[in-house]
Amino acid sequence: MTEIPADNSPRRLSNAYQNWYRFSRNPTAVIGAAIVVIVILAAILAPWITPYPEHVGAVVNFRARHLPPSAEYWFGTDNVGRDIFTRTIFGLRISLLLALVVLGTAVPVGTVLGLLAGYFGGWVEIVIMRITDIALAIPPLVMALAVAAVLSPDLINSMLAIAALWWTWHTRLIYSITRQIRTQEFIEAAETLGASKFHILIREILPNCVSALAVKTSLDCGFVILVGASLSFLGLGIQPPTPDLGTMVASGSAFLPDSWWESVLPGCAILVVALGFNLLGDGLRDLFDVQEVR
Amino acid sequence: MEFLAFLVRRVLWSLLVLVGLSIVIFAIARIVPGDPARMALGPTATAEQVADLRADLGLDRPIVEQYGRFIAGLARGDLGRSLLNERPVASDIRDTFAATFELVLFTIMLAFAFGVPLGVAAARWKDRWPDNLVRVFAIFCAVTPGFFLALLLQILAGYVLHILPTTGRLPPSMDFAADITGLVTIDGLLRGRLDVVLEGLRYLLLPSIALAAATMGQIARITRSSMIDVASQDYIEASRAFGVPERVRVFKYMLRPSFVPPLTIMGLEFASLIGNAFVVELVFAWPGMAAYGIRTILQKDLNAIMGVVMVSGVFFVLVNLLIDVLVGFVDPRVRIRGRRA
Amino acid sequence: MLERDGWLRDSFMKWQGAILLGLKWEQGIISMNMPRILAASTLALLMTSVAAPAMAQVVVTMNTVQIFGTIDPAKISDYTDYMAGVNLYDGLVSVDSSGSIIPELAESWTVSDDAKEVTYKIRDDATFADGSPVEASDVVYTVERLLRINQGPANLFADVLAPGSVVAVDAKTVKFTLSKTFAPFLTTVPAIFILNADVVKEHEGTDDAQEWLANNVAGAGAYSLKSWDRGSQMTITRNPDYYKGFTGKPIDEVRWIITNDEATVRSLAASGELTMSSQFQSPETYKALVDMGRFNLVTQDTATAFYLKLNTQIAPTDDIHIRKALALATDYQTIREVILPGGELSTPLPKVFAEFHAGDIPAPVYDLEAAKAEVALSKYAGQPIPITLGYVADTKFEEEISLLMQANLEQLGFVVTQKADPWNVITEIASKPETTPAVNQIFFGPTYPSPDSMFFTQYSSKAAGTWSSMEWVNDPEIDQLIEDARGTGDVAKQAEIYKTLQHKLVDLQPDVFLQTQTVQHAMDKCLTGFEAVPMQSFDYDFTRYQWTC
Amino acid sequence: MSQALLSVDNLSVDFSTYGQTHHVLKNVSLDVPARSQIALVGESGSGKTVTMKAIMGLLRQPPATIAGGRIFYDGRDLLTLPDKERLKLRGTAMSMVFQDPMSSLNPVFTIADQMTTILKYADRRLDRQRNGRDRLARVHEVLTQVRMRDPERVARSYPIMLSGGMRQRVLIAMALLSEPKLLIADEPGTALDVTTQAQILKLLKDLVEARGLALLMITHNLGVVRETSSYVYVMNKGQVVEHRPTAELFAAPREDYTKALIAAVPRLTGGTRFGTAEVAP
Repeated sequence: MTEIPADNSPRRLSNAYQNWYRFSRNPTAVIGAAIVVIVILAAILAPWITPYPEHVGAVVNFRARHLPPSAEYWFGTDNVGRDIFTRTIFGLRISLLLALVVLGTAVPVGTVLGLLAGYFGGWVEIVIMRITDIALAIPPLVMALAVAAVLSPDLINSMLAIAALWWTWHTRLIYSITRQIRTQEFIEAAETLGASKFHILIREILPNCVSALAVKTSLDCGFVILVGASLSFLGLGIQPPTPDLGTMVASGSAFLPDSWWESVLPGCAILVVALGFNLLGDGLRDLFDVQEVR
Repeated sequence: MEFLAFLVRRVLWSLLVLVGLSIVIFAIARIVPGDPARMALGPTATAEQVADLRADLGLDRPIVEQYGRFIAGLARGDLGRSLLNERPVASDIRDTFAATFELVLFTIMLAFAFGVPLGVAAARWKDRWPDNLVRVFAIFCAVTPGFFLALLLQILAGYVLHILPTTGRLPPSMDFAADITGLVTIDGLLRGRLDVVLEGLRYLLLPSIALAAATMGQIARITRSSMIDVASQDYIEASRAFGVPERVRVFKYMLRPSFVPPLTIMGLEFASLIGNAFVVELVFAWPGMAAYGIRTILQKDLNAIMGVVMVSGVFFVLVNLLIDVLVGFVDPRVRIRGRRA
Repeated sequence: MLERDGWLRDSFMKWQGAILLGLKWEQGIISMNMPRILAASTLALLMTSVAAPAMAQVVVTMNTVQIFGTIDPAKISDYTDYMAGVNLYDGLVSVDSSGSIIPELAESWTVSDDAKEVTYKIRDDATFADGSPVEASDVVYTVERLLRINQGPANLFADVLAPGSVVAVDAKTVKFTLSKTFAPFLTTVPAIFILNADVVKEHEGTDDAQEWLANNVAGAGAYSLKSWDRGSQMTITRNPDYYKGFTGKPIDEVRWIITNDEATVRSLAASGELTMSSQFQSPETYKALVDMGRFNLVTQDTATAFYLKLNTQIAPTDDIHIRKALALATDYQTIREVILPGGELSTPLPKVFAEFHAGDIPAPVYDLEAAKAEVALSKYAGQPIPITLGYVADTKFEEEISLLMQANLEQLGFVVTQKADPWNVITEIASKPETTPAVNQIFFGPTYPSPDSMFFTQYSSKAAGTWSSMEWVNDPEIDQLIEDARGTGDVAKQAEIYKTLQHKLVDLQPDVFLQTQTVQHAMDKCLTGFEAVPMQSFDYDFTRYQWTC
Repeated sequence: MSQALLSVDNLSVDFSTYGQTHHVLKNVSLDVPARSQIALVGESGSGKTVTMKAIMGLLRQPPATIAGGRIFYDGRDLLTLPDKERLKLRGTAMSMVFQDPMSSLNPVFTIADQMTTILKYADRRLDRQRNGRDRLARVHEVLTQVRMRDPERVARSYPIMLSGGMRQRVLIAMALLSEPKLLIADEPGTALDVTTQAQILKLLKDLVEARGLALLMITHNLGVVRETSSYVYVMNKGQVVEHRPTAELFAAPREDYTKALIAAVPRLTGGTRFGTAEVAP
């Protein structure tokens, strides 16, 4: 099939405008998007916007240890006298990186398998969907722990382990959408016209999954970050002195309740990031009216 | 009868999942770099001792035979011996599983006991302030990391208010062995020890709240949307036209069909609930399987790790089977058609 | 299941409206009063503890940071295992706080002139917990079983005892014949916990009763096992018929709660459950406990030394100048005063071994300029020097020390990698020089009250490949000196050799000698009796404790 | 006018959504005399469903408000009646036959459960004493009246186990449970195939005639009107545009709208000429 030119573009433009308009009138989405944008910018610009960028490294100042939040140290200091605000902002980097790596692996893999299972059915469907059933039975956190334990306890292994289970959710999602679309008339029409299976999958079905994928991915960002934080809380995070939010909560918890800021404030940072992605996902769901994604 | 067929299919299906799970776990266990036998014996062991242990563990056999032994062991409930303390893994897990089971059971009860009414209230006063409150509450529940909530609860209830115990399952000074079912509260009841039951509940409260929050938030959300969905159904309007009071409509005609989605979600989310239990048990020093799992994982106790993951998977599968039965019980469409709507 | 409405979409818009409307709650669907009252009263009930604090018995609850691995006397090896072992079992002899050997089941012993034969005379009234008498045959059985299983304390006797070398002279006399002169032998005997042979044989099975003794006790100890939940607790109770009897107000029951979580320890203390803390709490926790008013902070110097073990086989610590630079770049004072309280350590041997300690060696100093000069002398001078600092994961003070070291070393041109590993991983990487990090924070205390324990285990090439010898010294001269000291029964001569050894080791600088460990326990003001003992965890023998209230 | 069993007098209903007010019903008047069969016809959006809901007291207020008019049943103005009194009428003296047999029955309860529940609360409202066994007997009785062959089995069934026609008959039975005087039927059978629909309509007509009930048939289908009613009201855009005896209306429709409706009726091929008719928001 040849493309139908020109006619599309003005409609697309107005679509984009319409979407933007609806988006901007949706407070959930706007707040979520604002949080996400601020978090990402803060992580990227961390060296320039934090008061003590050198505190991500091995800086010890035992005279300034366990200081409560003040104008000088917004989030207080930790057990070796480093600025927790600086370390929290830098800690966002690891969280975002984790989400990027996990979803960067899980989403493409999950999407492709979901498309295949949904479109071809038969043995392909049985094999793929049965594997997802198996993967669903393993808690991602436990899997990550186990893999990290048998390999070596570091963040990369944990990420891979999470990614190895996470794709199943995307597969299930894309599978159910594909199944619905497969029987619709425009697919039948394309098939009748002799379009290749590849064409149908990529040009006809995939675009119909995009909005659901966007919603799911946004929601998942939040949850992957939570799982990652749990892992580093359990001691499978990145090696010190590199700041990592989950690790900060864990090490700060030894000084509870007196130095509450050492664990509570980084913990709030995790919460805010997860909240941002969740609100954004919820907002997008309203916007696209995607019902398939919980 | 269709339902029976449905259940039989689900059971067979679950078995297949378990076989797949065992293969995954076995594969993970065999990609370990280094020699499990060497790891178990420590650096001072001689090559001869290592070879002995390898033979003992069957590590020198072909991989398929090793898997066969693993499965045969599983079927007998034998998960091998801990590489570190040589105790049978199965008995260690049995000892600790009861505590986890009690925690999870209580957590699910909490999640439903609060999630469903919250969802009902939100749907009943849709778009009014109770609804908004529930929705904000639910999203915070969903995005608060389990370990963080656990810590916050520990500070608040344990240190600031001094009202609830923050660690363990029972006061150390309390002499009580939960040796009937392994569940402190149930055994307390069976033995007529009301003090034990009350203490058990006090100790359960904080960990289960920390663990329940995320699930409860989900349940409230799903209950709300499914109640709203059901409320717009013709049959609810019909029952209204026939003069059935609102109380009956909400709590009977709407709630029951609305119950299926939260149950289904519970099943799907159960894996992440177990995952969270690992963190929560650690924070509250809850002597459960999850805490045991963390310990063995950090110590690279291979057999124990495999056992813990396997048992988690089996737990997941069993809970989902149970949920299938419950869904069939709640929704005759499933029972009659023999499949989920 | 399908969440189709914008479930937060309107909440923010409507929020304001709801507040303006005065938050009017529509008429309830059902009467809320009854459930609410029920819920409130249930909650109130849950908030009040029903645990009765009053107890006629003296119960000591102590937290410990590691799980008990095993209670089989032929397998116990670490500090925590011995904590249980020393209470559940008795040996022929024991050790006091000065490191002297004191009688336990044996009332006396004689040593032959060549120090190769030791004969113990067992007390007439010595009985096992089941009331049966302790006899020489029990000792023979215990040692034979220990050598057969060849784990745990067996390594202490590997070269000196063979099957058949222990014989019962009569019912109450037992003779050990050593295959060679081994001066520290007498100090290793407390590690042999005597088994009730008759009972054990009943459960021998095919595995020398290993399975049975993993969960059961058959000894002569003052306490017996009451309950043991591997992951969380162990409880032991006093045997009223203990053959040595008790004086004063003894401890009736000891409960160990296993947790390494500071918050847990504090909440246990706050709720009145805790009697005695472990020795591994953070300064903040000790302070919090003391502030509660019920606890004393009991501080004692020990024979345990805290080292930075430097791997002498890999770059850059294979260079003596780098090792000297590391020693000079260590801020001993900050570590001792801020991070971890401790005593001065100037040689590999703590001052507790007074007769053997080389007092002429000055304490190490912190001098970054001198350190720079040493780096300049090394073969790695003039380039960034990568170095790995290893420590035990989740140990707050070790992480702090490691960060402090990194901050100082980066000023000297080192490129530092931190490596936090769980303890069992450390034991694994310590088995090869290539996997051993350049710098390792390690505590080492004598496993028997003899300087030999410090030198042989850490520096002899015969003991290479364990976490206690991560220096990989492998120096024939040092090996020889250690053997010489073992081979002589003459204490003055031993002291001479040990002092020479210390000088050599300080010159070689295979370690940064950080400090001696000061143990601290927060102890209930009513509990007395803790005296540090230079052997394993013999200081938690609860027969030595008293309740004074 | 006051002789009629049901009499709607100048009823106006407004809907307000998003700050805008729509006049959905404008001065609607209609009479349903006892034992008569009246039809209210109009396409979707014409206001016939709102009229029906207003009569049954099912309008949700807000968003709806009754802007004016009165509704008399048996001489009493329903709109001024206390809630409790009105509830006594709903589902008992005046009852409804629902349109969609597939969605108007609760899928997770048995027919008997749903019907006895309705009966239980009807009894309670009317202070009737009846125990569970008697209620079930009544359910069986009504099911027999709607010509169910095996009423016990039907009662035990879940809706999913019954065919569309059977479910529609169950819906009729539900309406008859408390022996109403007025039956309002909302396009019964439209969701079924033509043959079944014809059977249902026949059944309904027979029942109404046999028991001397008044029937208000609400429909968009003039074919149904012709079959079931003697007098017809035509609604368009919230107003009654024409009302006459059925035979007269078919013989000589006055309004263009009615003509269009009639022209649209018996097209077997589907599709109507009527697709352009305006639809109220």
